[in-house]
Amino acid sequence: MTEVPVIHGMGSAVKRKEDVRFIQGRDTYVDDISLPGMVYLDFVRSPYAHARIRSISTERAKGAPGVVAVITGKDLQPLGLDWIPTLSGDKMMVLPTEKVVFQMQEVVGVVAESRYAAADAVKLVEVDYEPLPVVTDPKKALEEGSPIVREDKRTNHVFHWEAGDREATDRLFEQADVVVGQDMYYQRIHVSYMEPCGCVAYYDSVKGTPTIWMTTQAPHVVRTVASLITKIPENKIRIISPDIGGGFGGKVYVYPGSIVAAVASIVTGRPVKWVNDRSDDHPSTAFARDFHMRAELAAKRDGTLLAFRVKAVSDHGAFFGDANPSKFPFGLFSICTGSYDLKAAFVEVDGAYTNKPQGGIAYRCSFRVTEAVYAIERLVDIMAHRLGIDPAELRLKNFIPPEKFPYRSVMGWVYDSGNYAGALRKAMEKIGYEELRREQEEKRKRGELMGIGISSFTEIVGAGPSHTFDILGIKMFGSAEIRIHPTGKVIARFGTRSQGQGHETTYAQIIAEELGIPIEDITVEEGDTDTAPYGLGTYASRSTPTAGAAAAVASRKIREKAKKIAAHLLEAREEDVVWERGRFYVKGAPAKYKTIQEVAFAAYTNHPPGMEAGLEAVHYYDPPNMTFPFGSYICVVDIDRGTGEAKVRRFVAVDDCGNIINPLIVDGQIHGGLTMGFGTAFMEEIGYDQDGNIYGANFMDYTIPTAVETPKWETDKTVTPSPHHPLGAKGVGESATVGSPAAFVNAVVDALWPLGVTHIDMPLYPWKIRRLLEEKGYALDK
Amino acid sequence: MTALIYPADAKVRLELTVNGERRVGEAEPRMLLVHFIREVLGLTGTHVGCDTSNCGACTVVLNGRAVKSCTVFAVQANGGSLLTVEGLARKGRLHPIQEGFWEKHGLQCGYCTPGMMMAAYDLLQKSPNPTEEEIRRGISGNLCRCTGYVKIVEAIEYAAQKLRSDPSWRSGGD
Amino acid sequence: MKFEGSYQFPKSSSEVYSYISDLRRVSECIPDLKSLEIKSEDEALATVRAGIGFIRGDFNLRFNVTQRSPHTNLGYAVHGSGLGSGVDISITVQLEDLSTGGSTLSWVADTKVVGRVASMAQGMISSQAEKIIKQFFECLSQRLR
Amino acid sequence: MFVIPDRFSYTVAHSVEEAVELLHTLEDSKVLAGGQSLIPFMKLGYASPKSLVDINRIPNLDYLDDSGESLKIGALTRISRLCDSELVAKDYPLIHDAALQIADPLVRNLGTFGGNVCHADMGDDLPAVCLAMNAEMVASGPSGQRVLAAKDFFVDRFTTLLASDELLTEVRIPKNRRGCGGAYLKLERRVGDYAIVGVAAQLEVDGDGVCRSVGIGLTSASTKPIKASEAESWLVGKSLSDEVLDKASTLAMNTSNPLSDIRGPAEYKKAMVKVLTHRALKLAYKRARGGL
Repeated sequence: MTEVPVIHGMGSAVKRKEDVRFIQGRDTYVDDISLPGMVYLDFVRSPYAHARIRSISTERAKGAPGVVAVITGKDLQPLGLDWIPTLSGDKMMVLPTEKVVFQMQEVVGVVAESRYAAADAVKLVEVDYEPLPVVTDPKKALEEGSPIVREDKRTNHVFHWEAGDREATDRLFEQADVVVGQDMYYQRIHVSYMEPCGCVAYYDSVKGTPTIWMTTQAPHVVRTVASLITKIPENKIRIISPDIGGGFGGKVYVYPGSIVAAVASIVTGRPVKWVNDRSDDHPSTAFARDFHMRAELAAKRDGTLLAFRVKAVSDHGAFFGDANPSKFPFGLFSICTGSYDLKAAFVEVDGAYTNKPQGGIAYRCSFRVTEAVYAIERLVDIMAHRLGIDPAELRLKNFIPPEKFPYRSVMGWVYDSGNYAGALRKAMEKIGYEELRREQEEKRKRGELMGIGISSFTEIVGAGPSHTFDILGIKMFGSAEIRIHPTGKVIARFGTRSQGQGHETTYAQIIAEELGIPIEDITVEEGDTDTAPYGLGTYASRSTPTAGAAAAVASRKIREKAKKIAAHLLEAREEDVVWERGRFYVKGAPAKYKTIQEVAFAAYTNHPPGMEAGLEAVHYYDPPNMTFPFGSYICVVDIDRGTGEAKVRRFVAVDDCGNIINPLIVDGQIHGGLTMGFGTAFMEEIGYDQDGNIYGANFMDYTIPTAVETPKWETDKTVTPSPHHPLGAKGVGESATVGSPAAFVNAVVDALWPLGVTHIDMPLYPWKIRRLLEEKGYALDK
Repeated sequence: MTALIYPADAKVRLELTVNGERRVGEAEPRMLLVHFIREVLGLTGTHVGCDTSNCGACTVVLNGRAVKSCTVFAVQANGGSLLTVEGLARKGRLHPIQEGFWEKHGLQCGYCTPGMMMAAYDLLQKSPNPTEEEIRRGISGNLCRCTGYVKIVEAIEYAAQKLRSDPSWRSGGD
Repeated sequence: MKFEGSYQFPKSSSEVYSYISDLRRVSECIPDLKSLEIKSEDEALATVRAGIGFIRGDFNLRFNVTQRSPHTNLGYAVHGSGLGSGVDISITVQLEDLSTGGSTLSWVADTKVVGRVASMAQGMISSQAEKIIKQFFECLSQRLR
Repeated sequence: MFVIPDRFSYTVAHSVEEAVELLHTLEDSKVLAGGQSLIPFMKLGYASPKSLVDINRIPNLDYLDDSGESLKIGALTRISRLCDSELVAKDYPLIHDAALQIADPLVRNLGTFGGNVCHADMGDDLPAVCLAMNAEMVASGPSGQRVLAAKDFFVDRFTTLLASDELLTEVRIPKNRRGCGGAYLKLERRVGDYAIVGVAAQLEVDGDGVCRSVGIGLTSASTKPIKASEAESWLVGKSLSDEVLDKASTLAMNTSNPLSDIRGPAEYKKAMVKVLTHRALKLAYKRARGGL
């Protein structure tokens, strides 16, 4: 018998295949692409958040050295490209013809031989603005008499959305012994991928084919929408998403830069590169959160939680562009009953237009789950403190018990599997919860402020089942196409697009697991619409639940055919052939076998008569349900009574994402997500003043954590497989961003609760904490 | 010596050693070193992530010290020696820092990685046996949005250990 | 940002009014003025090189007299751009005769600076705008003494 | 809007005299030292000098020399050198503290002592250090050399006493003696950011712990780097009890006049001047008493 090769299947912590190019600088991001004759596109941007355009004078710019084209909204109008549809059925301006609606909006495109020449010429375009009254607060935007952002809509009201049972919920609130409520603002933040958005567009006028290399998480959707808008046949449009330097949801969108670059390429006949600078990217690309909510929780005196309700206003900026499934104008916020067995819940959300860029991206968050988890986890903590019950104990008392799965929530979601108490108990044990509470008691006596915060979240990912989920009508399946070459080597292509998640490795591991072929022999490709099977892309932690499942099912299809070929080769009946990872053997005679590689060779050289040659399969996977990863996080903070700084001393994260494909990658995803949650909780915020000036327009003003502030994460796991996913996996990309902010805030509030503090809005700036300490007479001047 | 004044639109001829090789190129005085490296020298492993000297994606080693190449004019590097990510490996052998990042899952999207490795290179030259705190401070000029840094720190610890046990890497790094 | 101030003069309000309603004379008090073009009695175009230290840029500004109520009120509007930013200042001036002779000039300036500079250096802009506007009125008051 | 500097002419100066000559002759010129503040400002369009005089190739401007009456720091001394210097770490803890908190290691590799001081931003750290240490600034101009006191040097934000054709060549720090100690404390949103508030404190105490002399410099506490003079004069001749430190910190706070911005509201910054002054004095005292 030959040695079974090490294949690095499911569960192997193998190092990533794609890293070979990244660590040697041989990667290809959009800005690395250079084509012969390429020119550069740069934009004149509006200093005003809201202003009528009186006139635009481009003459001086056109005459500047190196300038090859200047493009305004008026040039796009005849092409029907001055406005384009958004992913939520609204439309957005590409370049304005009448007025600008947010600061740093693209106004005029300038194309020149070099980026330096383009930058120079941008300064020569003269735009005369007439300032208009500005509205940046969504609540004010919904008031009578507020400035109207979108004249085509004649109102700033985008939508009203409700979920749950209002009456049943209100009834329970009336009957409840204890009701707690809290106004909370989940601030506007930017995803801050390290690679700013950009594209290289080239229109081949002879072939009539536009090709666009683009920082996109969903190239196929871009192609379809582009074809529908421009009437260019879809087979002629090619969207290539090369290496992507982080996306986190922000690169699902199509921004004006790509449209103008494509038009500029048609106009000039040359390849056009557009790449945002950071100071352009933060103020003009889509944002996340910006959500004002009033949340209330009702309970019995004994701590039994009864009902939850939320009334909220969400800010969508000037265009409603959320990348939400069409049935969910406010995403999956209705997962807000979280990990708790509640009797009723009700949420209502009003969306508002404001003078900001479009918001509402699912920033490392499966469509508004982050806001939902924050709401419930904050309120459960407030309830625990109000009742004088330990927050861990209150959670344990109210968790959905393991035996209730699959569990239908009052919001109608069917949770696939879970063991919430298991995860929380593990986290408590790991961090030494009891001991920490004792320490806290001691410290309080000495006047020291220490807090412990818990968040026990339930996620909902893997969008999604075709009966419920679509984006612009396109169903949200996952796709995989696997071809085995005669020598047993594999090319596998997917409709998703990794932005750092490690698909080239994890998909290879899934195929390795299913087909017994070592991962080195499997090439994974994504992102090129000419070659990859149609797919909805990567966001909302959907790759493993959908495309990962598709890889497993497609592999199994291949195995079916391979088995027939193996039977032929082994001269056995098909039902007597047994599969063992990597080979087929005859039942009862394991020495008589054919490896998958031998079978692959035979598929092209010696396949059974009447059978089609080749060994390949395509699968479009329609998930029967969402998956519901979960976890419990515990955070310990110490607060400096002088400066108001809260320092995270420890953070334990116990995650459960079902069966794990690559523990190294899962760990990395959790670390990254926790760090984003940490940034959100303590330092990240995009603010606007009343004139619409943005604060946080680049990395100097908008602070994301460095290695120095970032806590040393302690991670652990429990494993509760998904019963319906072919691999029992659930997806993990976003759990930590979704779950962690509440843990940080809960910890800080826990420290300050004895002073009478019930809530602090993020970011937990030291000055906010210090102000509270002063109000409560607890601040120190040294 | 009388100073030579290069007019604003001059094409200045630059000669420098890049990853051990003599390279020549032209740049107007205002051209940033990062654009010279990427667009004139064609070495695209060095990335641009911001425009305010915060992210460190453009970090290279100039005359033995790690610097942000977006905050240096190319003309300033004239006659100097430059090491970029493309020059880290030697004779097909990965540098221990590259090895560390690969082994310890020190990267995800890869965009910050070259800059992060060049900062680590500088750190480990100065401080061959750094504590965790020193490593964290050593890469505090480099932002990563994917990894949460824990594994980057482990990658650099791995590289430090490896470099200490294999002195052949310690001489003539650039 | 709103700034305000007031001055007392030995001159009567009508004397003060006739001075400060003349764009040409008022323009002489614009700080860091590089060039000036009087388009009409109600409009002037000015280029100003403003900033702090070496942080400096040219601003192209349009001055308009927006309100004239002889002896009592005057309104100016300034609109323009520079350093990638937009500037809009509306100034209202109120004059009042004093019983003791002479008059009082009270001014309120509502300043909006928008754009990249305003976003990145909030404190710097507001303190500088205040400085420039105060300089302007200080200069006027010197001339009216 | 690509963040790219406007065009400028470029010259390399090979001596101080040549640099001064160039600054004098060239129109709208600016010194290029480490460039770590200037280049970002040029990219963002805040500054557009017509010509740059690169002084990086002037020999012998990068030094730390404590052989004479004072510690002489060459204007081109990189911040990273201050971080790595044993002399600085041992004898000038205030400078060492501050150097380690300026931006990040990569910026410190190029950023210079002279550049940080001449940029004179309210948020730069070394101006406060110079104020606390009563440093002397040595400048060369067309009419020769002059020595300026730090307390006069910082005129306004981004504005020093230097003429446009003057070059700062050296900073002189009073030599450390027994009983001296200093500390720099900086509150930041995150490491490497401009200070929310920073306090530089330098003390000299006698054997009984009585304050002989003291310097306190404040970062981001006004529109320019400032010295907490009232607190300083109040401290001299006193034993540094907690009450005395409290009073001094209050005086320092009263001197401050910070701006509200994304780094925090003015009232918070004022309160932090007090907290940090107290802590910096305490640490400086501990170091002064602990011998050198």
